[in-house]
Amino acid sequence: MTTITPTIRVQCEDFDQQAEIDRMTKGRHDVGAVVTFTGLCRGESGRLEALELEHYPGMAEAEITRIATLAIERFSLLGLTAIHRYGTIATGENIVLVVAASPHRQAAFDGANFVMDFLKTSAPFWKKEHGRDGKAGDWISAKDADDRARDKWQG
Amino acid sequence: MTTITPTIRVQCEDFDQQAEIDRMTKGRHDVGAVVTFTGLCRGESGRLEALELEHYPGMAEAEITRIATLAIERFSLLGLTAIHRYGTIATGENIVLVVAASPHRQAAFDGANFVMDFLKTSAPFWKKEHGRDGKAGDWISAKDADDRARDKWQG
Amino acid sequence: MTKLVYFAWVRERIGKAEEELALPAEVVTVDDLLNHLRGLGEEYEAALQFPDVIRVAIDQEHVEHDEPIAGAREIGLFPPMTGG
Amino acid sequence: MTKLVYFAWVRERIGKAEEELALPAEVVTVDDLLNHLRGLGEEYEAALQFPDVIRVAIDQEHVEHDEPIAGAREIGLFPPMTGG
Repeated sequence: MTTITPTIRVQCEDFDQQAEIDRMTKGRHDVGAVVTFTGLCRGESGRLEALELEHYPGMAEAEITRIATLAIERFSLLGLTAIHRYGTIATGENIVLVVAASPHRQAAFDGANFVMDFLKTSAPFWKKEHGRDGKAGDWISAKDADDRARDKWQG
Repeated sequence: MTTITPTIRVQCEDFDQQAEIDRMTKGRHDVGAVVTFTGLCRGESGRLEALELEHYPGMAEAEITRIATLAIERFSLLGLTAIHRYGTIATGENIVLVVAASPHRQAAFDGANFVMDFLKTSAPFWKKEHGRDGKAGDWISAKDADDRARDKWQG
Repeated sequence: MTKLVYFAWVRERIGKAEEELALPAEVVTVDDLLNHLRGLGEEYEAALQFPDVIRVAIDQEHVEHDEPIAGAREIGLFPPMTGG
Repeated sequence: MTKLVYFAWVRERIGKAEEELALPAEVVTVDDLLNHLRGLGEEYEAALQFPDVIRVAIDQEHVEHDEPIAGAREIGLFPPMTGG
């Protein structure tokens, strides 16, 4: 049974990777590996100005917590932090952060990767494009590739 | 042909993950994913006080550069930084950092993971244990598991 | 009364973020609910014309379309997620 | 003269970090070199008694034990690496 509680935040403001790494590792001597994943807003070759991120308040936190708890148990992680931003996020800015700590390197890599794959397909967030032309564009479509990435963790 | 040059440092002093992430992403809009791996000195349940890290100056930098360049080409990375410390490193302190940037998440995960697996088995560093009892202990033995982790990238 | 909440293009097409509806007794499953809503007006039809792509949460947990909705306090309807 | 450099327990057992040696003409490959060094004294024998585990770099690049050493400026001998 795990006694590790994930740290989950859904917030408008940016995050600081260093602060999150430090929070997970300072003062302890059992962590051998920390992997962070940062997702950023790409400009799509200059076409995009920003992404608007909508979320389902309450459910977003609950769903990410569920995914993070699965990852802690599956990979015996020593710590797991996931932060997802919402609101308008300009190109080049951070969108999401996952930090996973473990005694050994592969579990830390797998834990962060697992959380990202499930977060993509089941955390209730939606992205709408805002173009450089000043117009609100389309909602981004879900990708089959993301479903396939999630399915690699089956079995 | 790649035009991305890796940033490689072999140094005594600690590193700052945030500064290395920022250096790789600030002012650009094509990075969608950044993965960092930090390896830390574990206390082995209180047995260890520190690790002494010896390296082969010159060859260490050359070998990490070779590995990093392979990763950039294989995973079409937008940036790759690897920093390895040497000298006496107390438990809980950082030993190694790898940062990989890519448009998409799996390449960033794979790039950082690949560099760590090869760095473990071919970068000329050696670890000697220093116990809490004040005695210099044994040189750490290479692990078969590290060779197997490297071999997963074959073919 | 059941609270319905809408997100992303489902919200935009229906034209509101949430509403409280009294659902008839024959609306038993999520499928029934989607069919019922499509009869409420062209904005609902525009939002839900391809019900297979609509994702549904009951009390903030994902459910399949054959799930009964009895006892639901809040039902969310939305497109496939695109976070991360 | 060829420069030899030693690391970790190879260095500790030989008792020095580097040295310059004049190698006889019959020392052609890395294998030959390891055998030659083992004849130089018990500290070399202690360091190199299991030659298969010794890793070798010529001019700071990894090589196999059947590699010729002709032209080498610097040859490094060390245990399997344990960095990262």
